[in-house]
Amino acid sequence: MTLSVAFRHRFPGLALDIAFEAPPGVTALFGRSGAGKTTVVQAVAGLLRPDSGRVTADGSVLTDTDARIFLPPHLRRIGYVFQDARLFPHLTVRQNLLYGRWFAPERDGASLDRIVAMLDIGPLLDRRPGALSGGERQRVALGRAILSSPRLLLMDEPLAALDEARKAEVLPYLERLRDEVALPILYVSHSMAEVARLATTVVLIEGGLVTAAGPAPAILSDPSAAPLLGLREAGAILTARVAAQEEDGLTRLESAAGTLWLPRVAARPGATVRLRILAQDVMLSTRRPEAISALNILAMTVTDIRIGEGPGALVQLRAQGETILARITRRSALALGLAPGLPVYAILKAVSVAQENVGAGG
Amino acid sequence: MTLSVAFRHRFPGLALDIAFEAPPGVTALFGRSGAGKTTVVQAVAGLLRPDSGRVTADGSVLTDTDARIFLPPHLRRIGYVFQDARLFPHLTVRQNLLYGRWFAPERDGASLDRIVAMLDIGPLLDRRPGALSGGERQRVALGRAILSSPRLLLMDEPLAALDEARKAEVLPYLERLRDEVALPILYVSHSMAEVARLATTVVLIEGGLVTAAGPAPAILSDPSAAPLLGLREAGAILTARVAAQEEDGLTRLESAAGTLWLPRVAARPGATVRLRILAQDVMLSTRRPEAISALNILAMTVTDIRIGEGPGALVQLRAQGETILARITRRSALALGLAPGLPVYAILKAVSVAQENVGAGG
Amino acid sequence: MTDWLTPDEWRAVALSLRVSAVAVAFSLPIGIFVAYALARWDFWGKQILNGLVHLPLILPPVVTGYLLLLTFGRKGYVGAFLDDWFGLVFAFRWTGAALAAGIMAFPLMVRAIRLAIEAVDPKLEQAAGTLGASRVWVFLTITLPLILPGVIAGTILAFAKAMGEFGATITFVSNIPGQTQTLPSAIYAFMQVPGGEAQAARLVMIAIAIAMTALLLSEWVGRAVARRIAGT
Amino acid sequence: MTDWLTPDEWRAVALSLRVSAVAVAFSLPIGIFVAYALARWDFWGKQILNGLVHLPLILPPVVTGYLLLLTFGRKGYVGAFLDDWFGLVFAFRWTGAALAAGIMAFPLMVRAIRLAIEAVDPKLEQAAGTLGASRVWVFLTITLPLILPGVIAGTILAFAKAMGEFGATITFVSNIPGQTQTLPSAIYAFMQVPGGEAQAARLVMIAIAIAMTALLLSEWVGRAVARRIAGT
Amino acid sequence: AAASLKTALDAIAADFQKATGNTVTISYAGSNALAKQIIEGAPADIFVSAAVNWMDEVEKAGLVAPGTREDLLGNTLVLVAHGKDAKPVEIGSGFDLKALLGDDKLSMAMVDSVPAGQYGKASLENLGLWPSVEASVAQSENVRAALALVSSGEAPFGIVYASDAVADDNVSVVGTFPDDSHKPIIYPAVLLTGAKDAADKAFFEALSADASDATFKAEGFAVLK
Ligand SMILES: Nc1ncnc2c1ncn2[C@@H]1O[C@H](COP(=O)(O)OP(=O)(O)OP(=O)(O)O)[C@@H](O)[C@H]1O
Ligand SMILES: Nc1ncnc2c1ncn2[C@@H]1O[C@H](COP(=O)(O)OP(=O)(O)OP(=O)(O)O)[C@@H](O)[C@H]1O
Ligand SMILES: [Mg+2]
Ligand SMILES: [Mg+2]
Repeated sequence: MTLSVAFRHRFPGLALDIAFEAPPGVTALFGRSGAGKTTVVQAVAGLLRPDSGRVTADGSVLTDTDARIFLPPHLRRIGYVFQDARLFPHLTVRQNLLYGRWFAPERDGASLDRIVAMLDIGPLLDRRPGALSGGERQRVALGRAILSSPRLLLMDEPLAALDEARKAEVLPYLERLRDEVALPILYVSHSMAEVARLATTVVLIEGGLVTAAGPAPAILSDPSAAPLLGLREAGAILTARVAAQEEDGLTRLESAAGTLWLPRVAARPGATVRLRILAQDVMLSTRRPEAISALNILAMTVTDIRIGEGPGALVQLRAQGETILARITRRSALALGLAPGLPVYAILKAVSVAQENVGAGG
Repeated sequence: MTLSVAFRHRFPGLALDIAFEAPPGVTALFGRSGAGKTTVVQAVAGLLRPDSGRVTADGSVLTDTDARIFLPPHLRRIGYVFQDARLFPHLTVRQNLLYGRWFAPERDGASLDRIVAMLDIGPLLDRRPGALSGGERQRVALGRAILSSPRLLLMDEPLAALDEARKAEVLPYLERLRDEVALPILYVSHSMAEVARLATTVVLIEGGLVTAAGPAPAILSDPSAAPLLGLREAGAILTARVAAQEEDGLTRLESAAGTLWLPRVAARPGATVRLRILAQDVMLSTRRPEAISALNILAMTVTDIRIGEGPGALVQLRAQGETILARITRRSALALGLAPGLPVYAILKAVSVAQENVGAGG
Repeated sequence: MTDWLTPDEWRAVALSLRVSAVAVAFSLPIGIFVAYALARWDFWGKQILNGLVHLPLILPPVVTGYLLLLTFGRKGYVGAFLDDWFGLVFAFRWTGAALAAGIMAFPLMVRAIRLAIEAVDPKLEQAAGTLGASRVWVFLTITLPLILPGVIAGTILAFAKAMGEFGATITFVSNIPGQTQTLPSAIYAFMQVPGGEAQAARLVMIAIAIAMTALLLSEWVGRAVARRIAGT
Repeated sequence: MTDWLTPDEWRAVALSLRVSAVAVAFSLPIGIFVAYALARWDFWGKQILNGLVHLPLILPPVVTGYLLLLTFGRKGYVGAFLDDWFGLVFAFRWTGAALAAGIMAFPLMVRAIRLAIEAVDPKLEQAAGTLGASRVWVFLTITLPLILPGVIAGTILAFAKAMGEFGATITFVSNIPGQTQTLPSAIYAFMQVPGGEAQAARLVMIAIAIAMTALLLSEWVGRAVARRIAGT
Repeated sequence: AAASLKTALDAIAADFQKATGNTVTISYAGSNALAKQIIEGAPADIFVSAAVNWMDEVEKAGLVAPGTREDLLGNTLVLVAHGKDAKPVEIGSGFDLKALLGDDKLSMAMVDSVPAGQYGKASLENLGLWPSVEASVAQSENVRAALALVSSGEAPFGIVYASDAVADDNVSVVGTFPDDSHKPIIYPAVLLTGAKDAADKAFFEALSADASDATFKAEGFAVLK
């Protein structure tokens, strides 16, 4: 399903002028607090009537102010995980979870048991929302939206209140929703790690305007977008095929740029995965290093160097069409004599690619 | 001020038995969703009357169920940033911010202008909470609590809804509250980065029980605590003195373990800073590496190796009494023949120590 | 027990209960609807409707009764119409007493329910909408359960008022024992004759006992509902 | 304008306004206090207080008036006490009419305010507490502003009821033109004579006009307050 | 029937029921309300009014069975005082009611609308007392309420029907207004056009039967015939 959003809306203090296309997959809305992300999501859900504009899903019109069309929210079949959980206080957790079921046209969506197990909310089923912790509430809200069998899922910072362990459990499930159920997702998050892992498309919003939009690998490995995303989060996405699960717990992956070993990747040999390589995790050397603990050494060529205001430099490297970014100090760039065309070795620790930065290929 | 908390409380589904001391500084409560963190904070604030127990601050009793003492919240002078902002809907942002002022005994606390500037909420002052975004609301709640001139600050995931850029702005301010105003803070967070940067003391809570409590450096660099904290977050805290601000934007730091160069650290030469070195950012080599982009190479000695269930190994290194942790693959540990007593070089990229992992020394 | 009330008095007690119960039962759905309309919709004539609802409160009950007599009496326009088409007669029947009680109690009921509706967070209703619930379903599954305390309050106010209503009732349907003589009418009749005060006092006690029972019941149910919503 | 009402009738209008305004003004603080107590506190005799508050609704107004006469009359215990100690006399004074109107309107006012209080999120009050506000301050700065819509609703209900109150008033302070003759008493008097309906109708119109003005005003203020709280 | 007749009529109806087996249903309310209801089609067979003017209204509406109107009962107007044994007074043209009252109120039924009040006002006017006491009159909704004010001591004096004063222990009759000072107090009774039944007629006749006279007299009414 392709979602197309284009609207203008005026709040005292902020004028929004938004236009983007969300192809199938996960579209991440990324931007600072107050940029207008929630407003966009509300316009898609039908909870906000924009001053003017059009929202269509696969060609069917959801909102069109010119044609005076405004499909009410309950006919849009759009699941919405709110920033503030908004659980129904008078219903138990189980009733909250099953609420959308009453109205869903088919009943073959995700099963209650599966969602409950995934979100680890089994012991809460008979409680009411008033007796839940903040993170528990958010998990129930997530389950409720998924269980309503929507054809599009809106998620407004669904994982912000969750601890790392919970996040690590929920993220693969969202990937499966994206890939197996082919459920398109509009995802608001402050966490670049989440965005990079899940997103097929990234939309950057600043002060009510879309400043960049496009496929996730392109946006995330564009050195010019790095300041927007936060330098720490700059990185590139590498596509690799799982070659073998080796017996000491590592997974061998083959990418166009070379062979990589990473801690166990949960995928069968032959499967394609996306690896997010953070620029700050990549070290460069002009000589092949030896007797070092890093397992992954890729021979690449420098294609671009951006020296910023600060002490850092962002180096773009290519090998066989794959791109990665390396963030090093300006001092090192000068010391190593880096220049476009220079062959270098990119050094990457196996454990640097965090589990959350390995996603099912999409 | 020293806060001493010891209480038992029973919820259907969870029995809490909590006891810890919070010395001056920031005490971080760390634990999974539903572990009981908010409950602890509420017991300290006086919003929860525990089944039994005692809460004292500097010897003065706040709660003592045996002596039937229960100081009402408004006499405790404890600022509380709630997980759900809880702004007053009928008051403007300015009135919300100044609410605590009416009741504060002295008026020499943080000034409105300073807080407003720091939280970047100037344009919102005349709005009402209903017209704020999620992150804006949380920032106002933070400002409101600080402006009430409390003698103890409770923060329940105050930064979860903020983007990285905002977090980076707010964290130094919290450090200043901790160090300059000497305001003790009880801090609930899922983010190990925040905890490691701010906390002087860490309390780990699991299933209603305190599983570990103590000074932050000790808890965070204890390899046995690593699984609890999340492997990714394992690391150690290094204390260093700022030696010089060099002209290419790097800062030279002298630690007992050797010299380090990091991107500009905001501290004057001579100041002491805390560096959080993540175990996964440290590479090991048995030979001094050359022609490499990493600037920081420390000669150290292996003191401990823990091989986990998975493909990883956690290596503890020492030099001149300073400890750091390195997380490498088991395969590399074997290949390099690591064993306690072996001298190795720890390699650390300058840019790996993220700004948020450099805190004012405390 | 049966001794100290005459059969007519017992009938008055029973009738009062029936009249009040029927008045409340019939006006409740209408009251909820009107309260919802006043709280949530904007439409032409909203303030006129609002005024009409409050009218029985403003007018002396006798006037309300007289207007009812003129409208719903057998010679009144509406009364004649209802009689011809539906065989529904209000004049001098207990149904008329119920109509009068219902109308007199209506403003109290509507206001209580309206206050409760206005206190419901529209964000919850929106959330239900995104889960696929149409407006009607949202109302039935979210709004209605959340306003239950208000509905209970409105119901008990209306019931109490209906039990005590007298001026409009006696003016509209007169005071016919066993047919339209409610407890307050019976009390009135005793108050009108020398030495009737003691008799009236007995009936007053019964009225108080009934109303207090209903009140306690409503408090109890209301608390249970509120506790459910608070979630503990 | 002055032509079509006699001076006595004008005086009845003015008196009704004064009686209602005073009744509402005096009962408002007490009403807020009682509503708060019923909504938030648990104390011995709570249900008795609750029942007492509802009593005027349950009893026929004449009975309430009679009880007032026995209690607050010059020979009544409370009345004699107030007269002796404060020189406060209710009998045959407009103050008595205000007392009767206030008491009759009290249950409506209390219920509306109580509903509003029950709808306030205690979490906001807790938050105010952590910021240093004592219970009283929390009430004044948080609870009270948040229940304003309910207070307004209670006030307008009470005002309307006070404007329409008749049975208890005339029984307690009788009907002395210029002193205790309120609009409803005047209307009642006209209803008692054959052919007086037209005269009564004029006064009814005035009563309606006054009450509608008050109603519209209250709706308008209520909306403004609600909009402020909704925050847009 | 007018509400003030309740005690007497209840007794008569009970006797009638015992004698004939026919049940009598009596609706007691204010005469004005009853008259309006009858005009609006109330299913009544017999109407006993406490006021002549309301009976006239019903008759004007053509609802009275021709020739059945009769003046059933009469009543006298008395001055009552609070207390069991108040001093009797002489009511005549020289009677200084104002001095007797002082600053206190004279309790009456509504002087312009309720019959007892109208009769009372007429009497006082005829006796030349009205102008001096007009400002002191507290008017009640009906005679019973006026009596209650005297009974409770709120007003020291009141003007009520003799029939009302009999049963109250807290008041005493201190004087009777001359019959000629006001129009005769009459309770007219009629058979309405709606009455088809023989039993209706029977009870209507029973009202004026000798047995009934005693009952009415016991309640303080005067029987007119
Ligand atoms: N009802 C409203 N009236 C006026 N301004 C509003 C309203 N709702 C939102 N805004 C403003 O519009 C801007 C965008 O709000 P929005 O909720 O879309 O931000 P966001 O990107 O979701 O931020 P966050 O990450 O903090 O949740 C904010 O500055 C907010 O203050
Ligand atoms: N009023 C209550 N009644 C019953 N159980 C409760 C109540 N309040 C909290 N709990 C339960 O107690 C446990 C601890 O709650 P708490 O809010 O302290 O968790 P937390 O550590 O703050 O979690 P989170 O990170 O998700 O906010 C949770 O499992 C919660 O469901
Ligand atoms: Mg938002
Ligand atoms: Mg919590």
